[in-house]
Amino acid sequence: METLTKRKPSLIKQQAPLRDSTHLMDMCMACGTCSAGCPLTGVDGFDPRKIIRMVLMGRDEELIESKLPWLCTMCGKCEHACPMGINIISTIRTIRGMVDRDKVPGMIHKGIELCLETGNNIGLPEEDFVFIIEDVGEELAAMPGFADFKVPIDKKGANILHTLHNKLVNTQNEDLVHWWKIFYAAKEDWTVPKQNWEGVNWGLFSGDDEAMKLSVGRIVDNMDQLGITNLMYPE
Amino acid sequence: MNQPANILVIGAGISGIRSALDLAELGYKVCLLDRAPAMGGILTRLDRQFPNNHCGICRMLPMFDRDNSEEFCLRKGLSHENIEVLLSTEVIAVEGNPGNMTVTAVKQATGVDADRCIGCQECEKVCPVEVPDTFNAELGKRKAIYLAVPYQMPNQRVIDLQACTRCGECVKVCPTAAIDLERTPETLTFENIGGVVLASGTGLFNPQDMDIYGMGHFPNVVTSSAFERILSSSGPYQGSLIRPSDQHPPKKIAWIQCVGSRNPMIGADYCSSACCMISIKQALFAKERLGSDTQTTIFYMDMRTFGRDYQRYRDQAEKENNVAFVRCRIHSIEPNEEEGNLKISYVDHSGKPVNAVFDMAVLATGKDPLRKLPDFAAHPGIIATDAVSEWMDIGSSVVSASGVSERLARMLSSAGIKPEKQATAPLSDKVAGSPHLQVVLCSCNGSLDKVIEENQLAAELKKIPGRIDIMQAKSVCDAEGLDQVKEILLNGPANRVLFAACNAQVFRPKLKQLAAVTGIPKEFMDVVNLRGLTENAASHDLLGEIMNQLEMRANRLFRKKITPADVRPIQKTALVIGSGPAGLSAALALAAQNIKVVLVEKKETIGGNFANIHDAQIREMIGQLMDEAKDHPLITMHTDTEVINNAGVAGQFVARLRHANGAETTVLHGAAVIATGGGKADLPADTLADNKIISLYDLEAELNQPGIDAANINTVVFMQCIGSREEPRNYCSRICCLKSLKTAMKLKELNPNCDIYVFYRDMMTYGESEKFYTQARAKGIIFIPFEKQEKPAIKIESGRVLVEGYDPVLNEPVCIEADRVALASGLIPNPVDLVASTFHVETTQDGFIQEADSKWRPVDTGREGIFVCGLARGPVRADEAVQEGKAAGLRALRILARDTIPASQHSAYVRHAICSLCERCIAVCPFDARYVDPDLGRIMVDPVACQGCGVCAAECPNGATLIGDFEEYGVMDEIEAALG
Amino acid sequence: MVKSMSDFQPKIIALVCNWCTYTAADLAGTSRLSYPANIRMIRMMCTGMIDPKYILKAFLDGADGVFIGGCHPGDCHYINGNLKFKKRMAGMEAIIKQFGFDENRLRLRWIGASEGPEFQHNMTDFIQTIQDMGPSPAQGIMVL
Amino acid sequence: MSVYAMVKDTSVTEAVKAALTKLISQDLVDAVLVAAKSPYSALPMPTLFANAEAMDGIDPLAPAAPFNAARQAATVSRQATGKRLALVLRPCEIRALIELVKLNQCTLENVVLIGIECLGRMENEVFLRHAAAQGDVTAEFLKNTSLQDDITRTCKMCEQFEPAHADIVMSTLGMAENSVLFASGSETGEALLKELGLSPAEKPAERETVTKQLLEKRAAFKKEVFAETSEKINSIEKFEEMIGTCLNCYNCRQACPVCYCKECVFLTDVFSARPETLLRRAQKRGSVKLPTDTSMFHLTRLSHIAHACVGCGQCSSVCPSNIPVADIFTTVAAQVQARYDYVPGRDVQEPIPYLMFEEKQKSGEPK
Repeated sequence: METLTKRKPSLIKQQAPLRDSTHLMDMCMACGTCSAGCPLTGVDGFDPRKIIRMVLMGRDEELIESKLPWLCTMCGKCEHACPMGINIISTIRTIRGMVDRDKVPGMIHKGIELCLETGNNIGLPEEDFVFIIEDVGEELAAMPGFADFKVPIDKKGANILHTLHNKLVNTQNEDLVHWWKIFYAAKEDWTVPKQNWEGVNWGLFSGDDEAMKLSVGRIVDNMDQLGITNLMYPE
Repeated sequence: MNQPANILVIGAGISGIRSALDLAELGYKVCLLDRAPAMGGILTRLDRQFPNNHCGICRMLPMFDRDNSEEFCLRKGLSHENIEVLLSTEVIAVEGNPGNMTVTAVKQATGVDADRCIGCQECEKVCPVEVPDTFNAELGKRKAIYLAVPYQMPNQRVIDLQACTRCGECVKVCPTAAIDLERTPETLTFENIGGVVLASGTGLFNPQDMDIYGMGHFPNVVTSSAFERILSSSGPYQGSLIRPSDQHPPKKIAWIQCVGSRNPMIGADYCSSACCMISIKQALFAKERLGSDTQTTIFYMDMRTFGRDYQRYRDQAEKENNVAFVRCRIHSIEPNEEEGNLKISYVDHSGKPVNAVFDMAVLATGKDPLRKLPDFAAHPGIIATDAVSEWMDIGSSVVSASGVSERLARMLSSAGIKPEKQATAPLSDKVAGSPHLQVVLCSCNGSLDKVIEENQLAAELKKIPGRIDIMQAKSVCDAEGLDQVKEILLNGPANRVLFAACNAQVFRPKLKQLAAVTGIPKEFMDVVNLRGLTENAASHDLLGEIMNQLEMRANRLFRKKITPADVRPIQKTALVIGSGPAGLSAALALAAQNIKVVLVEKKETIGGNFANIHDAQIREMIGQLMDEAKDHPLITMHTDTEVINNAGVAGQFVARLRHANGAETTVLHGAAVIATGGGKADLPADTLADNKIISLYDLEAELNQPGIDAANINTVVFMQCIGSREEPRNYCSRICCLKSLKTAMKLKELNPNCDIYVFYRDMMTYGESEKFYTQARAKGIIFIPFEKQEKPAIKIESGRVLVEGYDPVLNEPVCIEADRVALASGLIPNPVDLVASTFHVETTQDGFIQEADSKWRPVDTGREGIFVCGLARGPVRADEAVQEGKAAGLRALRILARDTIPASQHSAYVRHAICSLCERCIAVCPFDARYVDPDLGRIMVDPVACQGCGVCAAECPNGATLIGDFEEYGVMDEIEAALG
Repeated sequence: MVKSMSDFQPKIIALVCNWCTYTAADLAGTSRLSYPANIRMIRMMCTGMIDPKYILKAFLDGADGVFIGGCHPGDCHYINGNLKFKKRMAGMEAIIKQFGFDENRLRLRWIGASEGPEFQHNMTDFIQTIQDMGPSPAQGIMVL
Repeated sequence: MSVYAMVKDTSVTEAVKAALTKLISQDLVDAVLVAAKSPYSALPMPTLFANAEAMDGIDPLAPAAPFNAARQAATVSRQATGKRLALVLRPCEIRALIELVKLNQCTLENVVLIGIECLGRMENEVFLRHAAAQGDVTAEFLKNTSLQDDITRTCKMCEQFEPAHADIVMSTLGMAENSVLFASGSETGEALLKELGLSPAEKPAERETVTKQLLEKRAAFKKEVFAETSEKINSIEKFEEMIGTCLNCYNCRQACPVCYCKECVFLTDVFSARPETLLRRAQKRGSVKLPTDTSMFHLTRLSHIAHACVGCGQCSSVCPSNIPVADIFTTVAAQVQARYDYVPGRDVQEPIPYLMFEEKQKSGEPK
């Protein structure tokens, strides 16, 4: 055998948050509960138990460089049943956060940067956004039973602040109306902000705590300014 | 019971029954309470047990002085002169000090007066309320008035007052006016209680508390206790193994281990110890019932087969019966498209995900983490069994319960409370006279009048030859009716009684009472179930049936005699062989009860493996035992000594001791405890090719040296099961896993930077010791499982010691350069050939002493008067050895605490005048109870050992040996009468 | 004295072990599992206690069948009394067979304490077997 | 390997006598139990000799045996006495003795078993008739095959005429006139033959042929008897008919070598019919034939000894009612012994079947 097994101190372990102080990540007994429950086990070598084991063995670099941490959908099924109460998802997020930003797969990190700059992950200018949603709103109003429908934008004192998934605004605007139909039928008092309407927090996905916090902060600011107490955050 | 109780036992399950019997057999008066309306606890719901798939519950009953108890299957209930059973009763408060406690309890109203209920079931027939059958895990229905346990005798009903609608239908039909729906709970106060045994069990985890198993949503997900009911003939499906949803036999069954155990997230950082074996057993039964092609899969993390014979049981299940074992804790159970089927996903040995579909899933549940001890549990004078805090198998519960009995007996004797000498009621002079039968026809409050009169039973009875008097009573359930019978028996000529009434079992307590008052032994009384016969409409010749039955019993009664009873005086000295923790505990248990103890130790010093023990707590425990024993005036030590001969029978043995210098001594004793112990197994020489490779014991010793510097010990590998759990030593040594964990943690304490790897097959941290496993992982110790056929290899390369193994979690090889490799070599018994042949006891294939029954009589041997405990019997931890020692001491005390032991009425006896001395009876006796007295030239029966099974009498061609109460002439006459 | 088959009520002696089969019989009783009444049950402490004489006596006294119920192997309160009886049984079968009693008139079954339904089933089945065979050849003959 | 020796004398009996007297005179044994004529009867009776001079009347090969001598042999070997005994017995007697050893009724310690090849025995009166007519019946019997047809019915079906388990066997089949073949059956026997100084010999070739012929004849007859008897007792009615004249005299059990009880169970309280029982029986059935329990007696005795029956036929010989008891017993015994794969007298180490049972067995139905 060529390589000796050697345990190294793991930065991931130190940084990954605990569910509570009595449930350490070390307590993992490799029982397989997480692996058995994870919908992705076996896909491209993914296995949550294996990731935890690698963390415990101090194989940080390997993990950070691999694409394993990026396969997780963060559904949380693993953690739900973990008898040892290990924070598997937070651990995986911690690993993602330790990846160099230029190595973050796909357009995620680029999206974060755009979002920080423009308030949404696709860098859509405000007037384009307003045009799109008003246009879709008018289309809805033309449908039978939705007379007088109008998209409320930045409406002060509304009951619900509604954020949007950039995909709906960008390419699949016909799907926007599903929510609106419900609001209309329920006579709900709601509104969409024209700034910082992004409903997908890629900072959360990529382990970028700063970006995540900032995105969340912007939504909170919107709510403060419009005097709204309820948030609807459909991803 | 004629005197008030001086001991309370709370909980009438295995532990409670064992403890109550222990103390009752010592002569104490015991009150056995249970809050359930039936006794037996979970026992009543289990038919067969691992590791032999047999029952054997009756083997818990007293084996001598058997006349004090009823000899019936324990499922029917427990009946002993010194035990009063109180059901539906819960203790609420305890006051006072040991020796003089006051206990308050509440007896719930059951709606039925147990003194009047004759178990006729009329009420059940008319009850309109149906509720889920709790006895059968709610898989069937029962009425609101019901029999709590179907075998229970007397079969008196209770009312589920929560379900009862008070419609009163039952009240109307009850022939004995036993039902009163308006009854309220009753507060009972017990005074002058010497001590209390708390044996209330741990309760069972309810998987409905967890959302992942679908229990309660998917009908084919059942708990293991429900599965026991499904297997049982007395269960919801009459013993057909079918699944609840569609009543079809399942073809694929999954067992899910650790449901509610080994899960700190729900407060269950413990192992429930017995579930692994239970699942194997259930899988084997499933195969037996449904055919070997039934797929049975056990999902587990560690198969905890830590009992002496358990590993072979598992191996057999796996290899011969094809039970599949999958090492994966499953995530959840989901419904499958097909109706009732269940989808279970898991990862296989190589980490590959598998989606499997099962017809049925069994959740192996254990201890209930939510169960709390009652507030009074810590009150002085209350001693709790281990089974209150840990879930354990029957054998361990029995040992623990007897250990508790010993502590309680010790507490009582130090408080000066001694069992009352029981005055046996003198036999009436009439009994010796020629047979004269009193027949009592009970009309059951008039309901049997018609049968009695129409058939002119009195006239018919007169035809039976022999002296017969006949009386008719309105109801012998009433005090008035019974008094009438007493009167006639006391003043009339009759010396035998035959009741024509209802269920004999209901009647038995009354017979006992009658016997006590009249001096006519209960063996001279019998009952014919007139009611039962009458109700059986299938009969076309009712009179014939009734007369047959009456004449059968009459004939038996006519020919009964008082068995000539041998009384054996008891030599009140105990011989204890071995002075480790087990032997010392046994010796001290006996000495505490004023029994002289001769303690024989082969070695120069006492204490067994004391010199090799490093655990501070255990050292202190054994050290204390050694000091106590050395100072005890009743204990005589013989070190450097062996027992070379032992002869005699229980109560009267003669042993010969030989000192190393050749000097011999004779010891007269009444019972012997074998505690010859064992020790570490040696490692094969070729495993120790480098001085970095050492035994676990040596590493432990090294780390416990004063001033040890562990700074240079940076990487350590522990390897478990070296030589254990595979042939020829195919048993778990039970101590190694815990020892490795403790040693590893000690190392972490000395050198926190030390990397520690433990290669293991199954971590055997059963019970509360699971916490050590959890702690060890929390300290960063890495555990790598391996299978027997894929052992890690140790290589030495230019002075480096490398351990090459495979990590199935990472699915890749591991290679560790170690500063120390600690090999867990396990335990072996000390050689027992001499002791086994000296005491005529059997040994196991691994050289342990074979106990009489691993579940029900774990510290008895096959020979009465010879007991075994500790490592001589099987691998144990030191604390377990102490428990076993106490239990063995207590078992010996049953004999030694008496001055004499009379033969039971129901024992074998020999008619020497016609005995041909062929000794066939000796050959067939299962209890070694018969022997030839060489001086008298006669076959003798040891009344202590004889159980009255009658095999000797059947083997004897000419009736030279007979069984008291079952004499051949009586049986022959009964047969003749039966055939009319 | 030959009776017609329809009103043939077999006389059956059941020698049952006190521990298991007797418990099962009681259980059958309390569970209302009825079986024909023409069974005369005699409680033995153990099947190992059953002397060959009992079986012969029963047959010669006119029993149409003799049923013996004991604990399952391994469950015997007396360790192996049931197996000891089983050994004796083989010789008894040969003897009764030679004298014209169908071997099936003597039946040994293991019935555990919780097996009330098995008890019922065994009784019903045995009675059926005996009914099918008809009365014992010893019926009505003065054999003793 | 057996060692053979041949002795020729004036008669077979003389040849045997010469060897047996030497056993005592050379101090090879302390006493010999052997059948001998007394001055009062021509019927040879088992006699214990401690003095060689007294052995003049011995006649072990006589075709007569008023009883199976296993019981007498067991009496003298009840316990080891420290003295060495030679027991001269017929094959059926040896087999019965081995059963009695298993039943702890005697011991083979310090016992030399000398077996006689047995061509059968006659009923007592037949033997006495021949004796009255011609004196030395033994010599005549061994020569004259027509005389050999006068042996008992049971002997005619006996296939075990060659003794097994003896230390020394004395045979005459296929031998020259007045010659006896001595064969050793054990080391003890071999040593004794040497001590006796008998001249070594080969086994005559024709012996085998003669033996085989006899065996075939016996086997055929046995088959015939079994078939016939089995048919005669295949219903309890027929059996009743057969034993209808049984007097309950218990002669059969008295004569039976393996019926070893000190007192028969039928004489104990288990069976002694009480008047009330008899009256009740009469009441229920209308009548009771007396003596009672006759069929019960025979069936019970079968249940006790069928496994051990050696087929000596004494039970038939002693029956005052001429019931063919031995036919019944041998027929049933063969079936019982087959079920147990047990042959009485086969091996002293082989325990009786009732003491051998499966210790462990998986659950399931008994059959």
